[in-house]
Amino acid sequence: MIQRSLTLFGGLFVLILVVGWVMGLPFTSSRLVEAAAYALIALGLNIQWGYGGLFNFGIMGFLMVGGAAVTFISYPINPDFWGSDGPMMLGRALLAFAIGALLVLAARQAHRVGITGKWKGALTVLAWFVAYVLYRSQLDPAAAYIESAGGGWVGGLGAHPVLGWLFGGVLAAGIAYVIGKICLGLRTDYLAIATIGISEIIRALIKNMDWLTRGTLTVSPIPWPTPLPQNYQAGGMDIASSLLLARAGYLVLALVILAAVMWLISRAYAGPWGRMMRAIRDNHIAASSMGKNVTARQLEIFVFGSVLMGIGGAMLVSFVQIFDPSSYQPINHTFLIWVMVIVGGAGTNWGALFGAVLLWLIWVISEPLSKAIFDMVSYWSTNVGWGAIPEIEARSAQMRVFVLGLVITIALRFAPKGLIPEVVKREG
Amino acid sequence: MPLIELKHVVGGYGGAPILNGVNMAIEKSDIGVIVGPNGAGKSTTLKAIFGLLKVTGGTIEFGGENIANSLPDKLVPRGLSFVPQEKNVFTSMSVEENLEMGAFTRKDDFKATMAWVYEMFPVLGEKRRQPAGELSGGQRQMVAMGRALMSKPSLLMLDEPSAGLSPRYVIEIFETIQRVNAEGVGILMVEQNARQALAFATKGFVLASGQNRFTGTGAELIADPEVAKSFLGG
Amino acid sequence: MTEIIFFINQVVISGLVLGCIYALGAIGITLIFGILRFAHFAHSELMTGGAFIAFLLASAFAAWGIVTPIPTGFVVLPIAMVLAAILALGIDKGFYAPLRKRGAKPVTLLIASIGVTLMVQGLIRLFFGAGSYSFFENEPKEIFRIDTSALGSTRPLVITEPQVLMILVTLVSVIALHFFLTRSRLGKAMRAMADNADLAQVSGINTALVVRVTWVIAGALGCMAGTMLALDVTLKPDLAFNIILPIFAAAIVGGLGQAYGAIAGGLLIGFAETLAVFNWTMLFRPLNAILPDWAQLPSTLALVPTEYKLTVAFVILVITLLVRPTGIFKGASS
Amino acid sequence: MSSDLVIDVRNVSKRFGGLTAVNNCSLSVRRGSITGLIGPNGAGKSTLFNMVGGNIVPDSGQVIFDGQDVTGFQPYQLFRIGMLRTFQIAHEFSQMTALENLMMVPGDQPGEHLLDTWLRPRLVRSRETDVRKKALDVIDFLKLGHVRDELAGNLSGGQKKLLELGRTMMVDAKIVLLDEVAAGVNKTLLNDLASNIERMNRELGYTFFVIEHDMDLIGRLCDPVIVMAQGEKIAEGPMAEIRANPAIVEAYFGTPVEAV
Amino acid sequence: QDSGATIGFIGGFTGPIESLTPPIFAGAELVVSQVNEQGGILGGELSIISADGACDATAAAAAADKVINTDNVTGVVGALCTGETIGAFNGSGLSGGVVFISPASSAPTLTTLEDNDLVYRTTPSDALQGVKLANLLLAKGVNDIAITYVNNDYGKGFADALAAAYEAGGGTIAANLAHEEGKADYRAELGNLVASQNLVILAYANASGNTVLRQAVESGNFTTYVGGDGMVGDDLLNGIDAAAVEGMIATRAGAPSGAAVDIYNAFTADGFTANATYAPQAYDAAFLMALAIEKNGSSAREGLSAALREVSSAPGEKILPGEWAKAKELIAAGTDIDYEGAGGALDFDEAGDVDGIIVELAVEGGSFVEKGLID
Ligand SMILES: Nc1ncnc2c1ncn2[C@@H]1O[C@H](COP(=O)(O)OP(=O)(O)OP(=O)(O)O)[C@@H](O)[C@H]1O
Ligand SMILES: Nc1ncnc2c1ncn2[C@@H]1O[C@H](COP(=O)(O)OP(=O)(O)OP(=O)(O)O)[C@@H](O)[C@H]1O
Ligand SMILES: [Mg+2]
Ligand SMILES: [Mg+2]
Repeated sequence: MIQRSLTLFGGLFVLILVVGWVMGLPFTSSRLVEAAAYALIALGLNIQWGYGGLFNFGIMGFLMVGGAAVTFISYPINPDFWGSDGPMMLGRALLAFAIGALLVLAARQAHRVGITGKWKGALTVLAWFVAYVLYRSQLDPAAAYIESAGGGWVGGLGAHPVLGWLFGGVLAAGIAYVIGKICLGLRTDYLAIATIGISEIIRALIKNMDWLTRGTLTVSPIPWPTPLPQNYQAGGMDIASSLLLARAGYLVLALVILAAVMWLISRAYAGPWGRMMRAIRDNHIAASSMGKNVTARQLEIFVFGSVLMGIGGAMLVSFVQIFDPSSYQPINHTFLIWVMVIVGGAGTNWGALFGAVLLWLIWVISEPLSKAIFDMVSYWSTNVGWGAIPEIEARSAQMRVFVLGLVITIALRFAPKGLIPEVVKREG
Repeated sequence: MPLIELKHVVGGYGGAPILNGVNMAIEKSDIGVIVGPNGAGKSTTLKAIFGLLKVTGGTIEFGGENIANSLPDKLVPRGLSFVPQEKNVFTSMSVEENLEMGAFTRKDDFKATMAWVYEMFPVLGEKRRQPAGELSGGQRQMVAMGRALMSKPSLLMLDEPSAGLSPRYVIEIFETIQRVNAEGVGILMVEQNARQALAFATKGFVLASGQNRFTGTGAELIADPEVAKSFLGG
Repeated sequence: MTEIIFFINQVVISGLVLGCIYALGAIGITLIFGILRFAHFAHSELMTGGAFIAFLLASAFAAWGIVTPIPTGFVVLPIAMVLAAILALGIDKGFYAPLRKRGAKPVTLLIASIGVTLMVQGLIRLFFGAGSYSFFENEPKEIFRIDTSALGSTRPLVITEPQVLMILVTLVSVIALHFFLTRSRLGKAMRAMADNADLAQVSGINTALVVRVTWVIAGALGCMAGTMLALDVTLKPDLAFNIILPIFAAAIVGGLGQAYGAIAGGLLIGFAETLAVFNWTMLFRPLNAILPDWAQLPSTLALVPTEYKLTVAFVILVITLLVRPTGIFKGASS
Repeated sequence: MSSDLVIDVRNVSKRFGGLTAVNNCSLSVRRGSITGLIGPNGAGKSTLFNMVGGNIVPDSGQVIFDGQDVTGFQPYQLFRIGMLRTFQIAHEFSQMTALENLMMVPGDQPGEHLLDTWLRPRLVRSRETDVRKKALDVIDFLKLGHVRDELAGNLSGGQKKLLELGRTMMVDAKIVLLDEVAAGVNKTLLNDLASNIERMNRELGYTFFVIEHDMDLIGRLCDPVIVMAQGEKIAEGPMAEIRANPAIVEAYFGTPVEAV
Repeated sequence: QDSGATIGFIGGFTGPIESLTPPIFAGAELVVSQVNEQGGILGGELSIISADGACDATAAAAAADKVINTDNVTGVVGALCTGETIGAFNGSGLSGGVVFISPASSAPTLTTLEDNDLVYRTTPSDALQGVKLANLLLAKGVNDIAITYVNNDYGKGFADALAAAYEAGGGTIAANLAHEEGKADYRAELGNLVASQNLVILAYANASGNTVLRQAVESGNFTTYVGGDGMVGDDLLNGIDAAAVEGMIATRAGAPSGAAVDIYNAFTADGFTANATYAPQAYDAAFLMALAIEKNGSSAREGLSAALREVSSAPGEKILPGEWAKAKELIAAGTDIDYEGAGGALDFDEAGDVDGIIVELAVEGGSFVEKGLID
């Protein structure tokens, strides 16, 4: 098994070299940065699914949250907003939110003053309603004001992007905690669709809260944690080296984070924590009877995985320097990650890592690859006398999904448990 | 010619073989009982006959033909029937549907057989509309037996039919088995209620580590002090 | 009265049609899930592919000059369904059967089906391009505008011919499927296999046959759903892919493996989406006459703004699952 | 409240749809006893166990454990206050080895907490060594040594039952609920197990609450024996007394059973 | 070095505008073939390399990285969607000093993008199209409208501009609502728009726009249909009740009547639809790019932006579409030139925007017909 993994990683390394050779180093280095971010996200999913058996299909939501977080923290301050009445109005909305939350909490404690049963239920619903109206009554005008006169949107805080990544993780954790509290009781496929639903809700919110996220108008350019190529160029460096240097800097940062995360989770999974998680995944009824607090542990693992997703999502956004809510689609932000983990091998960190890098590279080269194939076919058919393929660019671009699909199905066919499958841990 | 005859059967689940040369022969009139320690390969023997795992050596002759490695959907119509040890009912289907599934390969009318099964296990008749998954452990065992009998087999293989049954039903099941046998169905079963089962068995096999350790009539095995001590709990 | 007719047009008919589309798609998904225990993501491509098959046939009919009383799309549907069933069998044989044989987990099959989705999408675009087509290029789409002035309404009741047919077809196919599953031998064998494949095998059920039947039904139903959808709007390469998530939501809310559940789930999601953004002022406008000035209804009184439409459907989904964790009709789980 | 009762079930009922599986049933288990629970199939024994063990919540009534009302407690909470159970249909962790199945049982292992794993590796390691040693002892005792690295899902039916029983030996519990552990276990091995149960009871003070259809085993181990039928307790007493009751013999044993 | 030049093209070959993209790309490709027929560029051939930006900022960043850093193109024609253009430019364009000429990114935000004077567009901002559409509707006596727009930067920018101008001109906006792409049903949304009989749909013909229009027609609640440039496409009218949409009004960026346009329209041939949406703009963008490269005298990126401004604006000898050989000669001779394209005069302002021309279209007999420009 070790041998097989080594071979596969060797192969992957060769693939990277080939891509580097054909596509050039600057291009390859930025794809590797993205691959590292995806690897982090895939590790997050691997924790949730591979370790915990939690069917999280709401990855897109966590990526978006991470991305939005990085804009809050690292985008430059928007003086127009801070100079307007916006902060005051938002403060009032926050206050209204707090009051609403208190109301709801109070209603839920109503049994202490003797209100129970249906009455308590009614009171709680009423409290929710009042809280909602109260909050909206403050927020809506604030939002409208900010969007029109208050600087357009709140802007960022101008802090270091790495803080933004951390905030992305924290925010994702908070949301995961709430989602987990609500949904983790659901069984596999039901949990999957519930999480899809929640991620769609998150997307709708982020996409439409223009005052907070600029919505479809997009936020850019988002600063890098490491020097940009332009910074090097300002120092007189030529374009090619500045690109390489800048991207290498980002890559190193991403790899350091990835390595640290790998080390932490591998260590935990190899020990009793991992054993407990596998037991819960395997048979939660028995695990519960053996004293494991299944609900709390699943929540723990869900939050833990989501943190990585949030950080990974933030890293991606920082890297491309633009946060565009419209570009988040379940197919390439949720399902692609699943493909990475399953093709790589659920339950093994090296598998998830391998799957992430491999799939990302394949996704990237699928376009030139399918173009090359089409060119060949077209050349051949021209020679045979059938004429060239019309609209070859469009068709080959559209066929890249075919290439990806083909790789997925072939990989699974020959390695249904993933290319680097989880091995049974033999203790003896 | 015996109804079924295993000659030096070797087989397993892919790794090291579990069965290392099992021999047994059952006549139409026989009740064969396999006993032995846990993990001896008793269930594996039955599965091997039923084509559920790969037989790599030896022959299994049924009605004079080698049936090693043929699949259940061929074996059931030929008169073999099997009750596995675990997961032997369709939990989401009603009791009656479970029985119908037992008769799946039959083309004729099976109403009479079903009535006979209900007669044998009245409690199933009461619960015929209830999903089998909601039955108690013993009730499930009855459903499983009933399902197997629905195909009117000539050889009925049972993996621990009495496990989990209350004493009263153990007696009844064993009586039923003898009755079924009296109607011309050969029986091959695995039992841990060994003494009770061997008491009426015409053939007994003691299996250990995938090999025959002792073979004889039921009475002979019970009488053998060595067998009694090592395998029947003294 | 005008308001009520408006409500019927905007909510009742529209929710029903949308619900039927979701339901038709969800039936296939629920069935595959019931038997093979995996979420068949590529069902959307069976739908789209089936619709394209029907479209080709309909075009051929038109080219041969065959004129039919109901839309040609419906007339060719049986043939298209057969072809789609064959397509489904082929997909299973090529992609899922090898995985099943090697004991792959449901999630692996799910991911493989994502692979299939991508491949089929690529192929459809390769052959048909990215544009859209209409079943009604050669014949008009019949729109019934039922005059309701007798009831005192100034608006007609509007429903199109494909919509009427769609509602009928959905009903019939669900009932047929239900009877098939609960009454016929093969149907019961399918359920038995869904329940416990090993025991089904031990009972002598030809499991390979059951799997084939499942794909035949799924392919045929997918083709039907896709064609209906294309008849109602237009035919394009991402026809069903765009709505696969609500379809899954419908199957799951209804309870996986439950044919009736698919209907219930489809209608629930359909109506939720419709009602979420419905402007209640339109219905209660007559009240303005009796309400005092300060309490006049605002010009829009909707649950959420239109851009949050999907949100409401999913909120309902989540709430339903919290109340009934395996769906309205107690579904299965892998 | 009599503190010599470990378990005191008071008027619990459980309905499944139209069927009342357990009907207003009250019974108790004395500390230090090996209490047997017998009754025809479907009498509601396992359902009662499930309610005591927290796997299902009773529709009405209370479960008192060691003087504390534990109705509605989660299984893991009950485990932590000293209640351990086995399942009639083995609930093994099928994708884990037999040994791991046992090693995961002990509670509060420091290695099960992320921070400890990361920050206190030495502590984790030493505890892990103890746990492994204990698990190896148990597995050898159960004669499963040769399959300890086999996936539990691949074990034979009886071996799974043994594993189920083995879990109860991994920790010190105040009470162990055994749901038909003997079914499918070879009689010779069962004799050893019975001896062990007796020893644990005598020497370590474990209390056992045992559902069993094997009358030999019940007769050998249990005093008192409680008889359930149709969701209700119909008798309680020493085995000899139960066997002398013609109604029970008729309903449960089918034919008079000669004394062993 | 005298060995020709390579330009890049980034567009949404997949994603929401996948059916609009191929004809746009064809416009750019036409330039390439004309250039090569008429003597080539920089003593060699002009070639074009396309990449899929998927109408998505993130995908576009990778696509731009490829064409800029791997294929080492001199300049980029593209991208199409505005977010796509920004994403593509931010990542590699800015650091590589690459000139972008977008033929279709019409959202107003591009005007204020900090771009080192590298990003241009040959299509007017939607701020303009919105104003023109408002004027057109008011001039036609349409005094109230209901707007539904696709919820992205294009739809929102357009709708905002239209609404502002329309209200300023005295019209009434009965409703102005976003809708999400890719749904099977918009009847509920349409139910919120019935306050006016005149429905303005600002979406893409091959995506939600198609469905919205059909369902609007079926509902029978509207009498007049109006669309923006995204709606212009013959797919839109396939199999729809022709009588209902007869006279549907649309606008898009276009060209004044005149020699330039006539020449350009004559290019229509097998496989090339000259008047496809944004095809003229793509032609102009590619032509300008080629001119600028020739003017700049090398395939290097430095100086390209300045060269672009020179070849595009007066003073100078007029160059019309297709007149590559002539332009080449004049450049060689050192004469200043001024390209006048299929889409107008194309004089870039400070921000790289053009003062575009918006034309009116109407559906007549089942297809869109140009009705001349709107003033
Ligand atoms: N989840 C359930 N849903 C519906 N009915 C159930 C469920 N579990 C058990 N029952 C029913 O409750 C009754 C009691 O079942 P229980 O398992 O407690 O019996 P038992 O005494 O343990 O029997 P056995 O000795 O056969 O194991 C049975 O009739 C059974 O059908
Ligand atoms: N699916 C499987 N894969 C691998 N090994 C298996 C599998 N099933 C059983 N075994 C192994 O084969 C051996 C024999 O198992 P078998 O089930 O035949 O035992 P048995 O004699 O029926 O025991 P019991 O009385 O406990 O049911 C055991 O050691 C078991 O671990
Ligand atoms: Mg066995
Ligand atoms: Mg029981």
